[in-house]
Amino acid sequence: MEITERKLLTIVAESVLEPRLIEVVDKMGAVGYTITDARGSGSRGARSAGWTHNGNIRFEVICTGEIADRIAAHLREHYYANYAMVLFITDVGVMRPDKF
Amino acid sequence: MEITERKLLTIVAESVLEPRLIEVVDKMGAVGYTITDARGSGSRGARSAGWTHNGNIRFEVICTGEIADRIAAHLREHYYANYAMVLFITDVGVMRPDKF
Amino acid sequence: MEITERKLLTIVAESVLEPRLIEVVDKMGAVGYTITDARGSGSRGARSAGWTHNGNIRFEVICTGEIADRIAAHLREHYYANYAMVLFITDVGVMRPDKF
Amino acid sequence: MDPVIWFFLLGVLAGLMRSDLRMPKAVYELLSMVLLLTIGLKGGVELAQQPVGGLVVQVLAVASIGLVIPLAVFSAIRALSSAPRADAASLAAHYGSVSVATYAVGVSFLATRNVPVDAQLPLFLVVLEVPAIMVGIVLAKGAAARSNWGGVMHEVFLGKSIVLLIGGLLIGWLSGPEGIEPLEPLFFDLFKGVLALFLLEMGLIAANQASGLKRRATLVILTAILTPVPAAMLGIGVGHVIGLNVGGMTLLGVLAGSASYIAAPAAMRIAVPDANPSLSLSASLGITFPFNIFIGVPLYYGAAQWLAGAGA
Amino acid sequence: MDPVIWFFLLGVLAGLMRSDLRMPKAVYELLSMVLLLTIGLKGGVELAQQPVGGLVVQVLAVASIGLVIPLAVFSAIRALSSAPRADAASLAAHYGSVSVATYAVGVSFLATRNVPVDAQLPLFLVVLEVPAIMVGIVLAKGAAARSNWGGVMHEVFLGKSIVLLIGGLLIGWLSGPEGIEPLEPLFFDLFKGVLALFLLEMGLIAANQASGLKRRATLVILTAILTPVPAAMLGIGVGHVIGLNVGGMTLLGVLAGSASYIAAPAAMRIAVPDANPSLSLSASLGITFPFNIFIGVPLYYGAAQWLAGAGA
Amino acid sequence: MDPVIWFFLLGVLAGLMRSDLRMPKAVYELLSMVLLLTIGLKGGVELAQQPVGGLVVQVLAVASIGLVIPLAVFSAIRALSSAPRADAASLAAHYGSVSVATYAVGVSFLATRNVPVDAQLPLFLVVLEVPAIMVGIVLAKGAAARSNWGGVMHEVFLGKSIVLLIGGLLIGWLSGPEGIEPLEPLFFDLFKGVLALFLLEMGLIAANQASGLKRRATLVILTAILTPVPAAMLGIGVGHVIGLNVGGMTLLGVLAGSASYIAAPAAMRIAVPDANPSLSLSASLGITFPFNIFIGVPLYYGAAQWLAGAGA
Ligand SMILES: Nc1ncnc2c1ncn2[C@@H]1O[C@H](COP(=O)(O)O)[C@@H](O)[C@H]1O
Ligand SMILES: Nc1ncnc2c1ncn2[C@@H]1O[C@H](COP(=O)(O)O)[C@@H](O)[C@H]1O
Ligand SMILES: Nc1ncnc2c1ncn2[C@@H]1O[C@H](COP(=O)(O)O)[C@@H](O)[C@H]1O
Ligand code: NA
Ligand code: NA
Ligand code: NA
Repeated sequence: MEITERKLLTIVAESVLEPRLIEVVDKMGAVGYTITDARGSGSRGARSAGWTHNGNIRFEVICTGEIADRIAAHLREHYYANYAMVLFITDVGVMRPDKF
Repeated sequence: MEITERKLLTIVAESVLEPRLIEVVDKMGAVGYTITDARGSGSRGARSAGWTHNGNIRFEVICTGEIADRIAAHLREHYYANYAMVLFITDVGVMRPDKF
Repeated sequence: MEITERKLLTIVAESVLEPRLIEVVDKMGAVGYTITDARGSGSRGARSAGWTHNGNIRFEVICTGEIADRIAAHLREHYYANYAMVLFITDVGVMRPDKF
Repeated sequence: MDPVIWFFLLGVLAGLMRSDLRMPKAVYELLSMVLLLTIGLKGGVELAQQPVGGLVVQVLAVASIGLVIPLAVFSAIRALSSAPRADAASLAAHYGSVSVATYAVGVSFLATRNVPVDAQLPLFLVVLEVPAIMVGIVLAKGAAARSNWGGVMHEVFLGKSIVLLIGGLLIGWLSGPEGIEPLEPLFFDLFKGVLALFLLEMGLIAANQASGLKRRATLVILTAILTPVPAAMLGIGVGHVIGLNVGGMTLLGVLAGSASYIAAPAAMRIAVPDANPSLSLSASLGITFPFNIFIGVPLYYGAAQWLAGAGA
Repeated sequence: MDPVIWFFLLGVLAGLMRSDLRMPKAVYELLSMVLLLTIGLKGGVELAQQPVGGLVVQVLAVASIGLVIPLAVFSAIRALSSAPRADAASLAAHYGSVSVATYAVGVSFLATRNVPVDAQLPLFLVVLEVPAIMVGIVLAKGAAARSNWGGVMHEVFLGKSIVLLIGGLLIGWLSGPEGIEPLEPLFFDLFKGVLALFLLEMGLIAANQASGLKRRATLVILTAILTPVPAAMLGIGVGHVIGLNVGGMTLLGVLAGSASYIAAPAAMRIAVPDANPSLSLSASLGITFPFNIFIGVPLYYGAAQWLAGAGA
Repeated sequence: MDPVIWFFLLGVLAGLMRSDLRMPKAVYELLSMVLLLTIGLKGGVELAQQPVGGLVVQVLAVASIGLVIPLAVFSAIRALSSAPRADAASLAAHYGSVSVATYAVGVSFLATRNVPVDAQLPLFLVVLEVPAIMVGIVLAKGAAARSNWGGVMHEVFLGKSIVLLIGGLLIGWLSGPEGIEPLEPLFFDLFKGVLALFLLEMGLIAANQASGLKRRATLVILTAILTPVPAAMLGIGVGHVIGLNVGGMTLLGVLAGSASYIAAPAAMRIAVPDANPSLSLSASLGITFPFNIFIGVPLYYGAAQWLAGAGA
């Protein structure tokens, strides 16, 4: 089976950002995303999933390295200063490279 | 600590496929799986987690490269054409290689 | 964009361990974690998310390789024998290495 | 207008204006569980009080509605459009099966008007849920297809709605009116309130489905608008023949005219994966459901009254 | 004491002692949905029965409270502390907007004492929710800022609470008292029980917020304790001027003295991201909310009685 | 038969036939929260009305049941089987502690028969929950073990069920019958309906546990069947000695004969991790719980009647 390399960009951020992240990802040229609800803790303290506006989401995008860079740069510029957010990039293999 | 390489196969698919995926993974020789509920968007449009039959699941299997290939091939043949599904493979290190 | 390598340690374990894992990760020097609710199956049988004390959590920590090793060693020593638990390590790239 | 209908409208408006109003999945499931048990319990209690003779014949007659409608819908779509076999079969299954929410709105409509209803209607709801789904699968693949027939049947017969409806029927029947009394505050008194919340969510979903309607819009719209009335008339007619009262005829009409949006989609997705699921859902949820609760229910009631009067 | 208040205390204690008691998010959302619809429906039914004259003037007077309070809070904080502009503006928005849970406790308090309340109060609740949020945003950024004004307005006006309150008002108004009757078991009879469960969760959250209070604690505590009473007095005074009865004056005082913990935080997080969200939440949820339900509500009632007596 | 029991059977059947019927975790938690508060509130109101003398002595007597049962179960298992120390201790803790759902079924059973129950029973429920868990931990590890004793105690004493039961008791006691009245529609009128839904889920879980029973099946089955009756008789006897009425004796028997499936498993999992959790859960949920609600409750009632008659 032919496996092509792509990047998996994972963003953990406060859930209030969900619509913004969807917009950004779309604008930067990615064709899809996957979201799960999460809770956690980091430099901005603990964030529990229990209460409406206080949880995190775990936002994943499979895309080319170039798009991943663009999304990461945009988020760094616009969101890092004021929002709870963590971002990391993993190498993944996909079967339908044209899809991402 | 000794770390052995394995593959992490992640499948994002419509939640109605959950029992089928469990069957497939089992039949192909993997010994476990982990599922989280998810929502997302891709070539088949947006899928929200809210309503019963319309969400996604995020299905993970740690296994050998060989089993990962077998599962991926099976899914491609039987499900890609008609179902919302995305699949990617990551290299991971595990501590108990006999377990996977 | 400058990307630095870190380790992503993912632990899938029975949800009753959540407070213990938070303690361990904290004590070993990691500065954050992300948790999602999960279900799954492994050598200790199926674990469904439905019923209170019977689900799994998926616990992620981004940290240096050294801290990842320490956490993994601690968990192996104290939890592997008696608890449903799986642990794997992935290489990830992060943008703010001082954060992890 | 029955106030529960306003809740549906509220949901539709909130959905169309893209409000962040959303009902958690767990709440949706609680509400639907209570609705299904309520319908079952009520039917069971009534069956316990007034045993119905000739039930077997009635059940067979009702089941035949579930065979005739999907065959008719399938033939019509295939004759008049270029829709692929799988999509036509899936639409047929949806319209042959039934919608519990539409039924509940019908019950609420008749209760407001104090129209008595035959005890066996909840049973007919169960009877009508399944056959059309089987017909749809056969239409899509042929009866001999290598399809996982057992798995699909298991899914359909042991689906949540059948289990709760039959379970409620049996519990109501075994317990009788006095036995069920302590359960009434939850299952009977809250019925309309629960239905109102449920319809709010249905409105949100319907807005979503209707606005997602793009591919094959003509097919979807025509099927969704042209099917309910003739199907309901068939139901009312059969109800008349098997001797139902006006309320019973109305509800059998509602059942026949309604389209499934839970059991049928789930079964079709597995058994007929090449059918486009959003076609059937847009039709049944986005168009037929609102059509029925606003126009259908009063219309079918009028028709049942007329037929009962004409027959008298 | 109204027993629902004990549930709040139970939640606070459980939270402070770090019990594992937790309310699932879905349950919290169900309870808040029911509370909002209840308040709306009740108001709508009452408006249908006793149409209110001069409503436009009243609404304008009430809306002006939502402009005055945030301007006053902002000026005071900026004059007396070194808090950054964004934080002052955010606190101003929270205290100018309203808390539905505090309002519900006020309703429950008056109901226990059989004090009648003017029909238009739920409408005033809606009217007061939004303006202060806009004022807060303008204070933080200036009116001309390049901020995504449309998006924020959409979020505020189509937020869950506004949609359910207005929806409930309209449905209640359209259905009238008889129409709404079948919905009463869920929306009216369960009101206090639902409020009790809701306050249990509020207690858990408040304990969390209060114990999370670290940065700028003086600012937070002073704002949270000094704002409610004068704001409430303004509300009571305006209520007197526009001719409300004692119950109405009390509830308008409660609204003015309460601080938002749903609409304002969500809007500020997006529109004024450099404000520290935990400052405003600790103040409104951790301090002002308990202050109001224990001390504020009876105090405002007393003041309204006194003012009504003095005016007579 | 009490109709709520049918819901348990429905759940068991649906589970065994592998239906897709499932109750969301959030709904399960809502139902259990309401049940716990209902039991607490009811007890508190009754204690407020008829203060109970000699409560301290009664509490000590009841607590001693929670010490005797686990010691007896542990000794018997160790003497008669080869089960490891940890598993025996865990089973002992489960059977010494109590099941709220079984208690609720007992309450429902007695209510149907209009049998009065002493006011202090909900208090005894709280009293019996904890001691056996501590005994189990000591049996497994010795009292001096380096175990995280503080953490476990915190978890047990501040677990959800204790907090809600005690909270309910206090609120009921502080508010008294009139104060609690507005809460009755939710907490008292819906009791049986809530219990019915809860038992439906219990049935689904029990089916799962029973069918998961593989390892050490003989030990599990024998413990699960042989423990309840003698334990219940001890409870009934103690109830007689401390002067409870027939209803009180019955419920103390139900408590003693029931096995924990929430507090004990959670505590054991942390404090005695080498015990196999599925042994105790299969026994308590899969076998003892159904045994008690079908056979135990009526049997214990009969025994209490007989003893009360014999003593008279
Ligand atoms: N080291 C970490 N490993 C895993 N997740 C993290 C880490 N640090 C932060 N997070 C997640 O990212 C969210 C925001 O982080 P922060 O902006 O540091 O508060 C947290 O609530 C966690 O869910
Ligand atoms: N590029 C992507 N990155 C992350 N998740 C994706 C991506 N594309 C699709 N998905 C997920 O996979 C599901 C099915 O994708 P599709 O079959 O393309 O509709 C979507 O609903 C998303 O949850
Ligand atoms: N091969 C695997 N791939 C993915 N997840 C696994 C695997 N094995 C176990 N798990 C997860 O880890 C949990 C505990 O595993 P175990 O201790 O093997 O029962 C399971 O319930 C699964 O959620
Ligand atoms: Na139909
Ligand atoms: Na205010
Ligand atoms: Na016991």
